[in-house]
Amino acid sequence: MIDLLTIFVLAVFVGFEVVSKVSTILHTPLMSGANAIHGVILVGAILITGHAEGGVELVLGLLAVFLATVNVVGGFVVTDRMLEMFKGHKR
Amino acid sequence: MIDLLTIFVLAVFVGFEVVSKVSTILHTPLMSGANAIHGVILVGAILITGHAEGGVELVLGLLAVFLATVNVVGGFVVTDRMLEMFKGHKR
Amino acid sequence: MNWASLAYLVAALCFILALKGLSTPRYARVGNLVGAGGMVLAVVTAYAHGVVHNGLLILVMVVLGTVVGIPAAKAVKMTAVPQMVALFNGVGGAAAALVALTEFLAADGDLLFDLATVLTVLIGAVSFSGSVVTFLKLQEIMTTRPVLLPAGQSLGIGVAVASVVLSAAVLTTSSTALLVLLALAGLALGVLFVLPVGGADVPIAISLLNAFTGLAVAASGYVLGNTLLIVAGTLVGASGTILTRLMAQAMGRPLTNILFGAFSPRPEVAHTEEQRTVRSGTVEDVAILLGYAHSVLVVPGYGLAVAQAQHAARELALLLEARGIDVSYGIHPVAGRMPGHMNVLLAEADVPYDRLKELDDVNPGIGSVDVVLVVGANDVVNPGARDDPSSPIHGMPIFDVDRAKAVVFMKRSMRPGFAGVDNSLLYNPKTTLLFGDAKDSLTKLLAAVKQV
Amino acid sequence: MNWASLAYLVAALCFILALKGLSTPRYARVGNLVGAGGMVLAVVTAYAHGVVHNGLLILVMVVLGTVVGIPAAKAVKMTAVPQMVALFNGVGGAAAALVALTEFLAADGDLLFDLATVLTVLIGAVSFSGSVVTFLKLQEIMTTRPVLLPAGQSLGIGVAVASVVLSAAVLTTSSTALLVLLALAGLALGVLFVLPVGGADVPIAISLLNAFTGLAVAASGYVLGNTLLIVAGTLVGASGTILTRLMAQAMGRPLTNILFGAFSPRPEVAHTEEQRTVRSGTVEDVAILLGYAHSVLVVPGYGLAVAQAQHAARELALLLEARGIDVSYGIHPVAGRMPGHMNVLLAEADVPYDRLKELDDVNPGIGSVDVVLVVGANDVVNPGARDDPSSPIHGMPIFDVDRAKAVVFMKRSMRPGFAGVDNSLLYNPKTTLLFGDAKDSLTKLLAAVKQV
Amino acid sequence: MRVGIPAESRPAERRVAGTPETVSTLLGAGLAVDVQSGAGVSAHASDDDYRAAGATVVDEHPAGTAGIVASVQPTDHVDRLRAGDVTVSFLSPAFELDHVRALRDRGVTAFSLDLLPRVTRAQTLDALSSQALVAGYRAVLVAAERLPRFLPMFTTAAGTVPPAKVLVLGAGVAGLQAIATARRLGAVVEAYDVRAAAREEVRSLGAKFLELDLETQDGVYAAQQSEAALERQRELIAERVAASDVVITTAAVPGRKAPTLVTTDMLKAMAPGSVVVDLAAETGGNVVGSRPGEDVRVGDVLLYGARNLPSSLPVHASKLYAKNVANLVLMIAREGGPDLADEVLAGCCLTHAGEVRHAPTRELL
Amino acid sequence: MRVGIPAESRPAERRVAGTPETVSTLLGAGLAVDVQSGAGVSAHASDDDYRAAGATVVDEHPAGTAGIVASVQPTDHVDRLRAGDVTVSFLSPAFELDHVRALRDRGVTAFSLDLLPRVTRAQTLDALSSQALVAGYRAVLVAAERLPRFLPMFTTAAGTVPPAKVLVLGAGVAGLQAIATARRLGAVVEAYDVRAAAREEVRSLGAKFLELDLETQDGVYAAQQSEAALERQRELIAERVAASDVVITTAAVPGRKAPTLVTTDMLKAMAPGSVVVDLAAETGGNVVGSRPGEDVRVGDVLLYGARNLPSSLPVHASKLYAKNVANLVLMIAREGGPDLADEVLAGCCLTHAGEVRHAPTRELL
Ligand SMILES: NC(=O)c1ccc[n+]([C@@H]2O[C@H](COP(=O)([O-])OP(=O)(O)OC[C@H]3O[C@@H](n4cnc5c(N)ncnc54)[C@H](OP(=O)(O)O)[C@@H]3O)[C@@H](O)[C@H]2O)c1
Ligand SMILES: NC(=O)c1ccc[n+]([C@@H]2O[C@H](COP(=O)([O-])OP(=O)(O)OC[C@H]3O[C@@H](n4cnc5c(N)ncnc54)[C@H](OP(=O)(O)O)[C@@H]3O)[C@@H](O)[C@H]2O)c1
Ligand SMILES: NC(=O)c1ccc[n+]([C@@H]2O[C@H](COP(=O)([O-])OP(=O)(O)OC[C@H]3O[C@@H](n4cnc5c(N)ncnc54)[C@H](O)[C@@H]3O)[C@@H](O)[C@H]2O)c1
Ligand SMILES: NC(=O)c1ccc[n+]([C@@H]2O[C@H](COP(=O)([O-])OP(=O)(O)OC[C@H]3O[C@@H](n4cnc5c(N)ncnc54)[C@H](O)[C@@H]3O)[C@@H](O)[C@H]2O)c1
Repeated sequence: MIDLLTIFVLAVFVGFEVVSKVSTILHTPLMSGANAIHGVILVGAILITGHAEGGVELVLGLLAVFLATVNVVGGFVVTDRMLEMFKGHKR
Repeated sequence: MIDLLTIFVLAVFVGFEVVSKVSTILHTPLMSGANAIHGVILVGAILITGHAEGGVELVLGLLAVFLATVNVVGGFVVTDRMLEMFKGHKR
Repeated sequence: MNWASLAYLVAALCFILALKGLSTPRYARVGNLVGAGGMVLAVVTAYAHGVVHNGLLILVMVVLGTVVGIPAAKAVKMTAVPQMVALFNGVGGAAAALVALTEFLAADGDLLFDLATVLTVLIGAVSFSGSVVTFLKLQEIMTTRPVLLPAGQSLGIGVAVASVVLSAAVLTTSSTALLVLLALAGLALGVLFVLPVGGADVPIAISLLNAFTGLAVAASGYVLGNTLLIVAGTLVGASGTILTRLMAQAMGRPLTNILFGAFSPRPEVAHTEEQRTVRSGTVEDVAILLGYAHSVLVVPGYGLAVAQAQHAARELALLLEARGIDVSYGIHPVAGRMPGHMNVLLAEADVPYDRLKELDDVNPGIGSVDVVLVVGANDVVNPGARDDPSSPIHGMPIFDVDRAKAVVFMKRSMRPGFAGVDNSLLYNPKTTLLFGDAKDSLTKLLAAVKQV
Repeated sequence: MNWASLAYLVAALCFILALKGLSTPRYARVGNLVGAGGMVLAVVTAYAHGVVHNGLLILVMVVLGTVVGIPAAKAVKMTAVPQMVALFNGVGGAAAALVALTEFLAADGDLLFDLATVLTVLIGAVSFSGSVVTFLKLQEIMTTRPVLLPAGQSLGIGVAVASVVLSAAVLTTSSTALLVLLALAGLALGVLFVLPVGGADVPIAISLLNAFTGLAVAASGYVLGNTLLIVAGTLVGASGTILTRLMAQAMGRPLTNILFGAFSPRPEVAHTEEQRTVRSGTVEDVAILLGYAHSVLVVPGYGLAVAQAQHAARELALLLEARGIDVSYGIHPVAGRMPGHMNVLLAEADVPYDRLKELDDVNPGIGSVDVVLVVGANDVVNPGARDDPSSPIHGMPIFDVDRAKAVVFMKRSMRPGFAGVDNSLLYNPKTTLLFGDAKDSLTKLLAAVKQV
Repeated sequence: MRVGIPAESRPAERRVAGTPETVSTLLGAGLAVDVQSGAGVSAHASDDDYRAAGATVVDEHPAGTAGIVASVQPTDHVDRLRAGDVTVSFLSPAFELDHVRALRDRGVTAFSLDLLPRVTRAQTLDALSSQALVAGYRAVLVAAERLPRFLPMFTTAAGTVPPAKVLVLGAGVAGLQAIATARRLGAVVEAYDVRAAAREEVRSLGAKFLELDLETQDGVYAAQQSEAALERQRELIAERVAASDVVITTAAVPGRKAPTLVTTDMLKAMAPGSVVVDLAAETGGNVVGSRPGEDVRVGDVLLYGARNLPSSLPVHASKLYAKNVANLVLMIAREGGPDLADEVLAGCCLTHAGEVRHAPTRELL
Repeated sequence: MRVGIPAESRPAERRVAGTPETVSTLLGAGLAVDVQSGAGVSAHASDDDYRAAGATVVDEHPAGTAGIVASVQPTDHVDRLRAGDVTVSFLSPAFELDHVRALRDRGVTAFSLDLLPRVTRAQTLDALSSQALVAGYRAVLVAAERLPRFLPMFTTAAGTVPPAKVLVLGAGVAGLQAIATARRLGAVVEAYDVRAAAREEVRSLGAKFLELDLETQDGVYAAQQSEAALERQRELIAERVAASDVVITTAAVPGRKAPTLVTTDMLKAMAPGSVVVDLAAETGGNVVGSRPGEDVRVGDVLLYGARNLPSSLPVHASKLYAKNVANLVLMIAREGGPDLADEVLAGCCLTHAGEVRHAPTRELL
């Protein structure tokens, strides 16, 4: 338990530090990218559905898998589109 | 085990990020401060000595406690001295 | 320790690197790809290692989700991206709530497990409904103005209290029905939270809801005992929080107003500004605009002289030139307050004469100029002089900067120039206003461009 | 989960904050204090929660360590701080090795435990002996020049191979004797590692050894199963590594040379520079020097003109003035290559006349000037003109900048000025050299001062 | 329609109202241009240059042959002008009443560039501004030439020379340009003007605005001040005049005698060798005792009364003036003849169809 | 010892070798100072000012009464000087051989400031530099005054005036100052000099160095060039001269006639109204046909031959010169009399004890 808490605390720090100097123009892409990352709930959805024994759990799980997939896939694609402006221009 | 590894990885990131923009003038104080922090081995030294049942272990443990204490105390004090130049001057 | 845990750890690493990349223009795109790579790794691992039943069904849902997600993301117009992000965020929150709910049905756990479940369900629900409302607002399916329900404040406080009570009840009883009720309360809370948020603040609300979803995912990680979910969720929660604060700062909005709109007794009256809206940017926005431009035209005016900003303008131009950007100066015949006013100043700052361009040099090719930097000029770039026969300055030749790709307007206020006539360029969607003394702004810009 | 783990977590947090604080001038001091606070918390927790036997003895050792450590840290001269840090680092490494050794004696563990032990002992030993040698070097008890043993390369490789073999042996046999042997090999390795490192590189070596100790502590955390040690050790290891790289960069030294001095076939020949040493700084050093000054005197010379750096100098002065720093310009009667050369340039950059000071205005009070910025001047600040009757420029009045508190000398090389005579000011310990084109340097300085 | 450019005949007038460049412009608009032989000689434009541009070079003054006569100074040979003929020039009507009467009596449509309303649309015709620009620049050169000191500061092995202190009174177009030029040469400049807007304008050139405890005026032009107010102003600036090495005065109130700002006593209090340039010398003078075109010694101080300074830079003064004139001529000729309903043309039309249309001049007659 | 400062008698010499300021300095060093009445009048220093500083104002030229006579031009009344008397002035020995003979014959110890070795220690005595500073500055003012165009660029509603193009030939002290002053006034400046070091020095003032395919010289002073080399230089610069509105020439080789750099044909190729200032006019001229102190028209180009330009800025030229002189006098008087073992004094001592010590001059005699 304390290990998970430690992980949590460290991850908070990493999250803070890593984005603390982002420039304004990247606010929206960064938000969108982070949004795609929390789509990792897909992993959770797959795990519970993979263990579901049918019934409500299965239905809910599958719904979760669907929704999470939309989150992941849409998130990364839309972020990439937004970032096209930074594509390979000089320097 | 995987948790400890995760902790390790996250701590590496925190360590990198936190000091990555330090200015040259702070190199030496930062080194000295970090040096004091690894004196936390004192905690380890106290723990093993606190469980030592005498003999070699006790002697080695006590030596470790002594050395680690020197590291901790000297480290923080010397860092503080170095940093006196940044003392409360304007802004 | 098994290979799956290791794979999850690698995925977590990818996510960290993704966020890091996304914070700098140069690596933003790569960062996003690294994140996607990490995600693929994580999902494949989960599927290969964690799936006992329903493998095919899961695959079908994943394919379905992909089939829905990709076209949606590809079709959306760039201007509609924020609402798309809101929607994706909402479904993520819903997924997290569902996962926790399902696990709650399937497994029994200790108090901490229940606490994590409660948090996941509540926050996920808030995030889902809140995101849906922001989507409706931005898509203009409902009004973009703050919606102030009668008794909105009491309602908000009421639902919040109900949620707390329900949470406590779930923790003590472990009742699924109560958990479902809590989810409903969360949905209501999300709606109430976002309704009073008006136009410009909505993106900030989305960012906050994004951070919420991250926290919900992290909590679900505790529920499932999955370190990857904890790390990734926490990362998003933390970075999302910081980002929300940065966004609010950049827009000059106090975060508390947005956060507690639903609970504040007398919500801020909607700003009754003029109908025409202006877009004011930050120094960083302009810096990136400049940093990625190929050609920049500086149009100095009387304000440059008043601010004595000639040296600062020159320094900025030098910096841009050093990056291979083509910089020239458009000198209008009547810029300033005496003939040759700009010449005197720019000569003082040692601007080479061959950089000085006149109306006839500039206007024909102005369409291909990436950014026009209007530094304390006003009348000399007023399209009214060209287009509006009733304007007192009609007939004066101007720099047609409204035909360039983007305009940055540096002045201190919305006040007009010498001729006292309003300037429609200020309200042009191409225009970014940078308010403040020209020298100040240029000096800050100089520092900001160096960071780009 | 118990209160001790929580306390350790808080301590870990303190260490993170300490490092963060130590990276910015403004919070460096507070950072150090926070770190010390975390340490007290950790130690008290360990004592209260983890000590079963020997409580008094431990206390005695802690008091003893304090009694030795504090006076040593207080007495040391500021110039001798690096060797002091080296010493403290060494004892820390030794402590880590001892802890692992002791635990190895006391407990049995799996392969991972053994691996961690081996790492701790080896790295701790390297760190200890390496630090002691650097101490001896810096204290000039032994020569500061690189020591190149005959057959040093083969010796280094030999000991390294022996260490690896011994490590493998310990892992397979779990033999204490072999572990002690490994410790001895580590000691030898540390000595061999540091011996070939010469003068200016020694601080970099210390930083690296510091990172090593961090890693040893982290490894000992695995040995003891203590999360705090893992986190704190890793933090130091990671930040120490980055710091080492930054330091090497700042000094323009390739890190590999230092790292592999002991193993490289033909060690770099010791630079046979002139006896007199110069100190060249980075833009950041100078920026902090300036940022914390009260009064700055700019002495421009011909180099300012060559670099056409007048505008940049003016911008820097304005920035400093905006921070309440008193900036004036010392205009020497023969600076440049024509009478009034500096006047022309500074007027172009719009430097107010009342900031221009002559010899007689400046020299009487120069002792209280915090920083003199010599921008492309040389002869006009050459103390030889005042002190050395044999100098061809003897008798020319100069700015006595060697009497100011600190001097920053901007030029491109060590070449002399117009008169072709060497300038002892370059070798003055007060002087920091900033090599490069004056305009370049000033522009970078401008950016750097903004960061301070 | 035919435009005539005469050679200027008044003494020391070296400008010309048309250049080869503007001749091309006018021809391009379908007008014909006669240029009197030798018209451009002082401005370094030869008859051949004009011919190359397409003008007809004529020996006689074009009055009576051209429909529009454009000159710098009031046209000679008014007696040859026909009713309906148009003249364009600086007329300074207040000082040329006889000339105005003659124009009126002959039914000439006379435009005077010094009456041009200063609206945005008229900026390209604004010859007062373009010539004031020249005058302001020259005023500083004239002063620098006469000053036995440096304007800029020099720190040298033979001692330090302090920068000269220049005071500019009146910060209209000429004053501002004088400020800019003196600053370029390294002088320390301060300036004063009664108009409130001048404060910021002076500062926008990096000079110091002299803050006097006096009422300021709004508006684009200064209004006539009471003698008491002027007296108070003189008192307040006396000390600054004494502290200056160079004083340049440009104060004017349109249509009136220039205000007297500097007295002989004030001059005498200046350091020996100081120089004063009075740009208003021709319209009454800002400095007591200034005589147009002459250097007057007042004690150890040199007082120069400016006389037609723009003429001393004939090439560029003509270039700018001719451009203004061409723009005005194009406006006049646009519909075959002047549209006096147009605010700009109406504003600068002095006489038309036997009438004096400019009210202040009509009153003077 | 007594120092005498005469009033200068040569025509158009307005400087003076001592100012009230330097009088104080000399008195402070224990010397006495006689100033001839009216000596400072052109430099705006009155007899009263000198008296206030502590000098004795005398009616007669101080030759024969003062032990050291310090003047700008070679001293008058050599016949009154006594053996062992010291004179300090610009002697231009190559042009004043009779005067040198007289000094030698009377056993006078004569120091000439134009022979001063340019070592670091002598910088405070370096009157060549201080007066070249004045000349360079004035040269630009003189040119600007005569130019019928603006030097700076102006973008105005009446069209754009391009900046004037100024070419400076010879980038010694005067040339560099001319470059700086012209740049201040907004001109586009390019310059050429035979010395290699000049390239960087010219650029250090923000001007363009004219790269010619010619050999460059090292050293502080230019050496005499062959006529072939000069011919080649003229060929190469012809095109740049034609493209310039103003040319300022300052080329000199110490002790020699100035090199001829600009021919009449080159002048004729310039745009009408262009101005050329020849700072070397008094030492043979860099421009063919230049006459010291006169404006010569060559076609439509104005050629001004400079004559004693420093005198046209008498206050500051005197201030700097007097300071140089005072420093030299102090050095001479330090041990009661000149120490001719000192490298600096030896270098600028022309005659002493009946001998001409300056070799090149001795050869000319
Ligand atoms: N050139 C001439 O000969 C002449 C002579 C007389 C009149 N004019 C007239 O002057 C006008 C010139 O046009 P223009 O575009 O140069 O000037 P403008 O139209 O007067 O506009 C100047 C702008 O600069 C801004 N400003 C003032 N101080 C500033 C500061 N410190 N920092 C940043 N911005 C500042 C003002 O806005 P904020 O107040 O919001 O900052 C203002 O909108 C024309 O209308 C022209 O007809 C020209
Ligand atoms: N003022 C006069 O009238 C006059 C006339 C003739 C001679 N002098 C003589 O000139 C000297 C003037 O003294 P000073 O101190 O001004 O100049 P200086 O002694 O000549 O030194 C100039 C320094 O600037 C450096 N430098 C050159 N270009 C640079 C660039 N682009 N960026 C940075 N640094 C640059 C050079 O070092 P690096 O090459 O290492 O960069 C050099 O050491 C005196 O000896 C004086 O006697 C003066
Ligand atoms: N609209 C335009 O495009 C345009 C173009 C050029 C000039 N202008 C404006 O025209 C105005 C006048 O310019 P001008 O050069 O023709 O002016 P001017 O020649 O009529 O007068 C010169 C200056 O003298 C000042 N003055 C009068 N009495 C004074 C006194 N007692 N003390 C001190 N100063 C005194 C005036 O205020 C004026 O600034 C200015 O405001 C200028 O900005 C406008
Ligand atoms: N040591 C000192 O302190 C000190 C002080 C002042 C000047 N100086 C040096 O003295 C030198 C001469 O200065 P000066 O002003 O007395 O020189 P000067 O008057 O003797 O000559 C003027 C310039 O003309 C140049 N010149 C000669 N022939 C030329 C040709 N054919 N074409 C083009 N240019 C030609 C010379 O190179 C010189 O630069 C300079 O190098 C200067 O730096 C040194």
